[in-house]
Amino acid sequence: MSMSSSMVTWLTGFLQGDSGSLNLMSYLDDTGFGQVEPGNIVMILIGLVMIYLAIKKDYEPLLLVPIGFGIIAGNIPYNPELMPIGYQDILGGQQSVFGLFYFGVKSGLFPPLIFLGIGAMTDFSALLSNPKLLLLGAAAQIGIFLTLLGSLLLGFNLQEAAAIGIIGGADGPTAIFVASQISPHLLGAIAIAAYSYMGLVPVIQPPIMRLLTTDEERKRKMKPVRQVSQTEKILFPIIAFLITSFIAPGAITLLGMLFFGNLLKESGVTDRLAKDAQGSLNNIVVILLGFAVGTSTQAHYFLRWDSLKIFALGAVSFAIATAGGVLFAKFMNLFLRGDRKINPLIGAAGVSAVPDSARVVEVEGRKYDRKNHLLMHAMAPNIAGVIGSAIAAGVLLSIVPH
Amino acid sequence: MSMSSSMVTWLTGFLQGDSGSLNLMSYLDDTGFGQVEPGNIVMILIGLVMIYLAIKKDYEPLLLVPIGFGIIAGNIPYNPELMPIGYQDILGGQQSVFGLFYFGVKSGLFPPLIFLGIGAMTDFSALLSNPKLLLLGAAAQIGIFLTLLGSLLLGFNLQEAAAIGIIGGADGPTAIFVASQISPHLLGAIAIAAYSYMGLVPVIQPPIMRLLTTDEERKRKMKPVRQVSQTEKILFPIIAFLITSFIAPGAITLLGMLFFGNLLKESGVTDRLAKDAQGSLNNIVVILLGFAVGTSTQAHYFLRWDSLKIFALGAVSFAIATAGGVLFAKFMNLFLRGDRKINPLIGAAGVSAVPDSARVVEVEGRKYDRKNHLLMHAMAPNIAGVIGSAIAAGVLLSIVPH
Amino acid sequence: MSMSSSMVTWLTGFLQGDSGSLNLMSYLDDTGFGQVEPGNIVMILIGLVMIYLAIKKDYEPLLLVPIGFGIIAGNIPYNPELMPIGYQDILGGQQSVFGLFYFGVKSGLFPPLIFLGIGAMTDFSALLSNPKLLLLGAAAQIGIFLTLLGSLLLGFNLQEAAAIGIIGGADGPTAIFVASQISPHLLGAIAIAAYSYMGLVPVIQPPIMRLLTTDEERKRKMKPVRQVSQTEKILFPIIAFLITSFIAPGAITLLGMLFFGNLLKESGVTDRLAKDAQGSLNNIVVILLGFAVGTSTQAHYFLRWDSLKIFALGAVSFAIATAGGVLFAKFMNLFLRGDRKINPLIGAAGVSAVPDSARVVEVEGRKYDRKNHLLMHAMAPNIAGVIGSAIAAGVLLSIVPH
Amino acid sequence: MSILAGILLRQTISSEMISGMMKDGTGIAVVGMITVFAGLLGLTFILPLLQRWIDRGQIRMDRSRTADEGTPAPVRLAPKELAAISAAIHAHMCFLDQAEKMKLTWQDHEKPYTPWRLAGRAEHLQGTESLQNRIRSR
Amino acid sequence: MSILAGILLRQTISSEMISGMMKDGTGIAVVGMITVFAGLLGLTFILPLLQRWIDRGQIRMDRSRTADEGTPAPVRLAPKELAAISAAIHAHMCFLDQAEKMKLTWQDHEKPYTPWRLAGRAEHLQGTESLQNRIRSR
Amino acid sequence: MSILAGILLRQTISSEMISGMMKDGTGIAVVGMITVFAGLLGLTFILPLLQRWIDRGQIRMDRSRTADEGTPAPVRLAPKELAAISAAIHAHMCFLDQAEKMKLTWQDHEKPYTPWRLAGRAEHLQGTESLQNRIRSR
Ligand code: NA
Ligand code: NA
Ligand code: NA
Repeated sequence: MSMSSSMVTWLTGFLQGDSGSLNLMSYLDDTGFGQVEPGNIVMILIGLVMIYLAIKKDYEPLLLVPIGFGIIAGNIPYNPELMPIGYQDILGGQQSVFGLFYFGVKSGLFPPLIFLGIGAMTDFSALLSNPKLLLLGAAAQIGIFLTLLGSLLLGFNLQEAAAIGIIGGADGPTAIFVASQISPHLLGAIAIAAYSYMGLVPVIQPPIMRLLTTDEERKRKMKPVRQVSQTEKILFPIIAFLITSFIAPGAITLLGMLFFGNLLKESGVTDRLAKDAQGSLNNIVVILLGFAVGTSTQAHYFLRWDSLKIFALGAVSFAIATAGGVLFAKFMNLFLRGDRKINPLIGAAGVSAVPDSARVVEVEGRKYDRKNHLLMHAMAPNIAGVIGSAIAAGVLLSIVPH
Repeated sequence: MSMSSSMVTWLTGFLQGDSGSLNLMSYLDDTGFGQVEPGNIVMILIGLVMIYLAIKKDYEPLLLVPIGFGIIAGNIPYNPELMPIGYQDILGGQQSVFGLFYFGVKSGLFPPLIFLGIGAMTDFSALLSNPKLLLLGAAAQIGIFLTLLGSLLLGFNLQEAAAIGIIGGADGPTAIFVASQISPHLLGAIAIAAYSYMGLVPVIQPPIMRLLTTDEERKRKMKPVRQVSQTEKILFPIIAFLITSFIAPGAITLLGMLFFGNLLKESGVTDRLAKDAQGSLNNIVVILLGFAVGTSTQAHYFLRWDSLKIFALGAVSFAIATAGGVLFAKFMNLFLRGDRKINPLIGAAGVSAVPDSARVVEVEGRKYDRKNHLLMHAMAPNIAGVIGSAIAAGVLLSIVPH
Repeated sequence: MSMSSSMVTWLTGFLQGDSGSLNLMSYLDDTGFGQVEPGNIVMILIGLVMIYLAIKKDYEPLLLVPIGFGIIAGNIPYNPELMPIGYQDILGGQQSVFGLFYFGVKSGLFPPLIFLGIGAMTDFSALLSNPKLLLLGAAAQIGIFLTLLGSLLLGFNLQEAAAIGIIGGADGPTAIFVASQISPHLLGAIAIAAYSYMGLVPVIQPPIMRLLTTDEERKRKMKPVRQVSQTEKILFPIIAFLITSFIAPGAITLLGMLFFGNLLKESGVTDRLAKDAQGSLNNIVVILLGFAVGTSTQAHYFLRWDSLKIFALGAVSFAIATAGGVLFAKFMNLFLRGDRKINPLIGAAGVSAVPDSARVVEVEGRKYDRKNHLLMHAMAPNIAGVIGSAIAAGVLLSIVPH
Repeated sequence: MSILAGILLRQTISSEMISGMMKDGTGIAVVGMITVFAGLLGLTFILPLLQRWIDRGQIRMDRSRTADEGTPAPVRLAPKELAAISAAIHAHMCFLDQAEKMKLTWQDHEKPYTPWRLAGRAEHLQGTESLQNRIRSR
Repeated sequence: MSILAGILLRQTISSEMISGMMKDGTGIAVVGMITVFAGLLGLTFILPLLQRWIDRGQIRMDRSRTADEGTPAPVRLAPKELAAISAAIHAHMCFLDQAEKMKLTWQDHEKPYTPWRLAGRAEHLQGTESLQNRIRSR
Repeated sequence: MSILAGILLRQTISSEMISGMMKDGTGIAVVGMITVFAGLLGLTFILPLLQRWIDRGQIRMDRSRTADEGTPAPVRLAPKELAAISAAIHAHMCFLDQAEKMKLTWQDHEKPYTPWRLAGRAEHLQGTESLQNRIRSR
């Protein structure tokens, strides 16, 4: 009896918060309800929008679902003095699990593994069939360097500007890799910007493509691509790696993994390895990379003026890159005759974003001639864009001091 | 000739052990035969029993085979001054491979990855169909907190007691996660206890279920579950994550991965990721986690009075949790009418141990009415039990200083 | 106008190299063209040859393609002061990605994971069916110890000699594991040597086999192997692990994983785990291990006199091991009667190189009697060779101070 | 087991209980159980709202689908039927694959049947080179 | 977007441009674009040489295969045909499997059908235990 | 190769051999070979015992299974037979799947066929959602 009455006394005190350090009110202070800040709510809403776009609109769902959920998980409020949860938390020597995931991003480990997977799933035939289209992938990289200049004008330093510029390469892993090496503090914003715009390719590119081409150009049909022998496909990754990496050693890591993956695919004797390079390993890395990038958008690190600038620059960058590819196609046409002329729409695929921008070209082309299939032609500049961005990344990594 | 005779002389000395530091006898001292202690034999036998139960009785083989073999591998005697083999050995800066595996346990990395897999393989329909059954999963968590109190009485400190209590959550990964954060020195014993009792669910639960229910209650049929729309399934992981993690931020890591996995499964656009989240990644982590937990039972760290206490508390804890679930179902029935009344057997599934305890309910129910299928109804409290344990873990991680 | 003329002035200076630190010439110095050394070219050619042998001749392509491409990637010249690219580069605290891959090699993590995969894909029936063939796998290990002595004579110290000796075990992962523990500075050369000779088994072994056997012996047919029960297959990995690891505790890590993998395969209740142990996990590790070993052959670390010596010793070592197996088979025949006599060709399979050396035996046997299938008989010494090398590795790890 | 539990309970119901560490322990237990119940109660109340909200949207589009259809009876197809269905699905999916592959690679894999390509050939014939393998993203 | 671009461009075309950090930036941009073009131009010139070199080898062996065959028309097989072909390939591959397994394990998996083997059995019946699973190497 | 081996052997058989580092080396070699043989000899002796022990148990249950059956001849089934068998097994396993899925999810996946679900649909139709995917544990 005395037990139960003293129990009641204690419980009353406990709930009112005067029973010492431990009580319901003090616990509530440490929950999300006590710790929440407006920034968290903003970021959670952004995460929800990303998930909505991914599921309803099918914008790059393999990226936006993990990133979107990661943004939510990274912005649930908590008291960082009690537990290591956020991606930068270390408490009593114990690193948070999100921090362990993020290590794969920060160390630059994940992007080359993704490139391995891309290599193991990409058919380079289109490019082998019509090598001159490679130049469209080169031209589109002007987006990277103009954005770099723009970033300098907006007050970023050289390292930051270089990392921001790479967003214009339209290549998530490349952007993450470069940022992790020379501007780790901007990594979150750059990664989110790069991936967001990759998802928004079907929105950003078409108006620019229409603006810069004539109706006749858009209807132009191209010569069918030729059959490519298996020997060419096997030799290509080796030769291409030697040439590009000698020219831009900073790209050894990215291009090495890309062409290594492609050799595994084409060699015909390592299918077992190619299958998991583009399957399990790729999926695991995509899950962890996307989620980790998402969690790195914790409001009090992420919601800054700089992040907004990076988003603006990213959009400009994509636009310039698209224009660069289209205009260069028109420039090349000055030197080409008859059925060798290029449909300048495929220049837009010179940004990377494989294969989304090539699909945009296909869709756009068929708006003007329902029987004009440009997809396979667009795959050549598209893949060249990946290689081109990696070379540009290599140049930046060797020139910009870090 | 002189060579062969001197060879003989040398060999004789060598075998007798007087040829310097290096000889057969000194080597024998460093083998298992020279280093063995009774504790090793005891642990190896325990490992063998676990493997037997797993293979012959099919008790959670995916856990008990790796753990059992890990126990054997961790208890083969060796001389730790010669080579880093055991999970805590570091020699000349080189960590043992078992230590590298164990890093995934100690750092808390593996449990969230397992939760990702569980999320990606679990259908939450049962729970969406009849949300009030969620409360049974809440009630069963009383096992955690009573065990915490019991552990304090048996002389453990607050951190230790909290970690031990989680065994009552019937959830291996949660128990490992909490122990790794606040009582790493008890991790081995807690992990083994949690997983052992998960394996023994078909032995522990039935008597308690029978003791606390009447014959009429056990035969009660429940209303069939309703059809759940895909939109509900997609929204559920997001909403559930927001609610539960705001209330218990300490559970962000575990619940975040659980619901992230489930979103990958249900979104319909990320099947590729869901497949490997619940496939390759899960299997790899299960292999390494189980084996690493096993190797952490090296006799001279593991065979202590504390380990026995933990095992005793674990059994009590499971019993209380089961009782808590069953009794709360009976309590809820006081407020429910007609065909909405709950068969209290499914309360026992409020412990986690997905889906074993739900299966036990099914088997038990059919002993009394062969046509009464309770499995789908039991899945609701069963999954709620996982969520409930994770919330409880979150509370402990934020309240208990560490 | 003034802008464009000053631009021209600047560009001229820029290209001529007098516009400050940043210009095209200085960039060219940092490319592969500026940094290349003869050693790089030699190594790249070696890599190309390996890829050719793998693809055209089907010599162990799962190893030689990754290693070959890794050699190329590791020998593309670059300026190590600008970016961390090579496997040993660390710049500003940031480790190169190739260095992160290489961690799996250097720490000894990858080889046991490969053994897990081998265990999960190997059927030990042949060995269970005719246990005395195990001794052939023991005899072939003489190659290890004679090579150790040879290495001492050639001036290597005890640690180095022990690591080099293991090449004679014909077992890539074992060689890497031992080298990583006691002679990390020779790891690259040892790994390349071990894997190269594993690929060259069809070239090295046949002449030795022919030299040491008579025509009659080569035509000898062996008794068909018996049916093995599943219970035997389940008990075997457990018992074999206990015996071998008690005798050679230094082999706990390797043999533990090998037999663990086999238990997963045979238990019948963990197929899900076995599938990924020998599938995804194995493929991922094979890709990273092979590539990392390749990148560790950077010319200025690799092209030394020691590497050549190691290659010479490796060849001798393989030859001795082959001879040891064949001769011991003939020795055993002195004690065996009638149809129990062994075809000494299968002794050559006592080196590991599963299942290539067993295939060589099959091919060789059928040259003399087209109806004599030795493959299944050769699998027994072949697998015993893996176990034997691991035991030898265990002995070396415990005896040789490190 | 139950004896130990008894001991624990008896010890728990002592006047010493609400003091020192046990006080903390009890506090934790109470906060813990309240939080667990709060979390799951929250879900219990929100899930029906969620369902109703979705159903409302559904009703506009399709009035017939909101009915509680109960647990569907396990459809027991004859093996023959299953075989037929799976063959049809297989054919259908292969066709989708073909279409999709056309877009991205414009040709099926044509590999020479030299001996050294055996491994590769096997994988290719067996591999389900399906939609999931298409390059969607990095 | 284009407004911002305009601002950037206008700012870029100022006399201040070729000085300080912008000078570095422009240098980087020029070197960068030159390198990107150099790399891809290199490929553009070498790939046709590669093709010609391979074709020359091919011609010696087979004069008919070097012709430019153009994009093959997507072959639209009837589902029936696809089913028949896939069944045939499956049978063929199973046969290869069988042959390969014979070599390495000398017997098919024969597993007792006790209840506790259900999980194992399922995997084995379904598993594509194919050539790719053979032990080739470590 | 054999010349180098010869040199090594000749050098090895010198009176210097049993001294210094070579002495250690020889010791290691002897201990090593003894250990390797001990380990594999141990297995050689225990495995037959194991077999006998298991057979004894088996004999009680089934006298006919212990006979030495020799290497089974590779069963060469006609492709037709293989196709029939694999279809039957597939149908059987699909049925098991269905049964198992019923237990855990009480309904098959029913997914709307909106365009944005194409990827998901493909995976689901093709995925072998088999017993191995059931949730057994963590
Ligand atoms: Na690009
Ligand atoms: Na629970
Ligand atoms: Na060997």
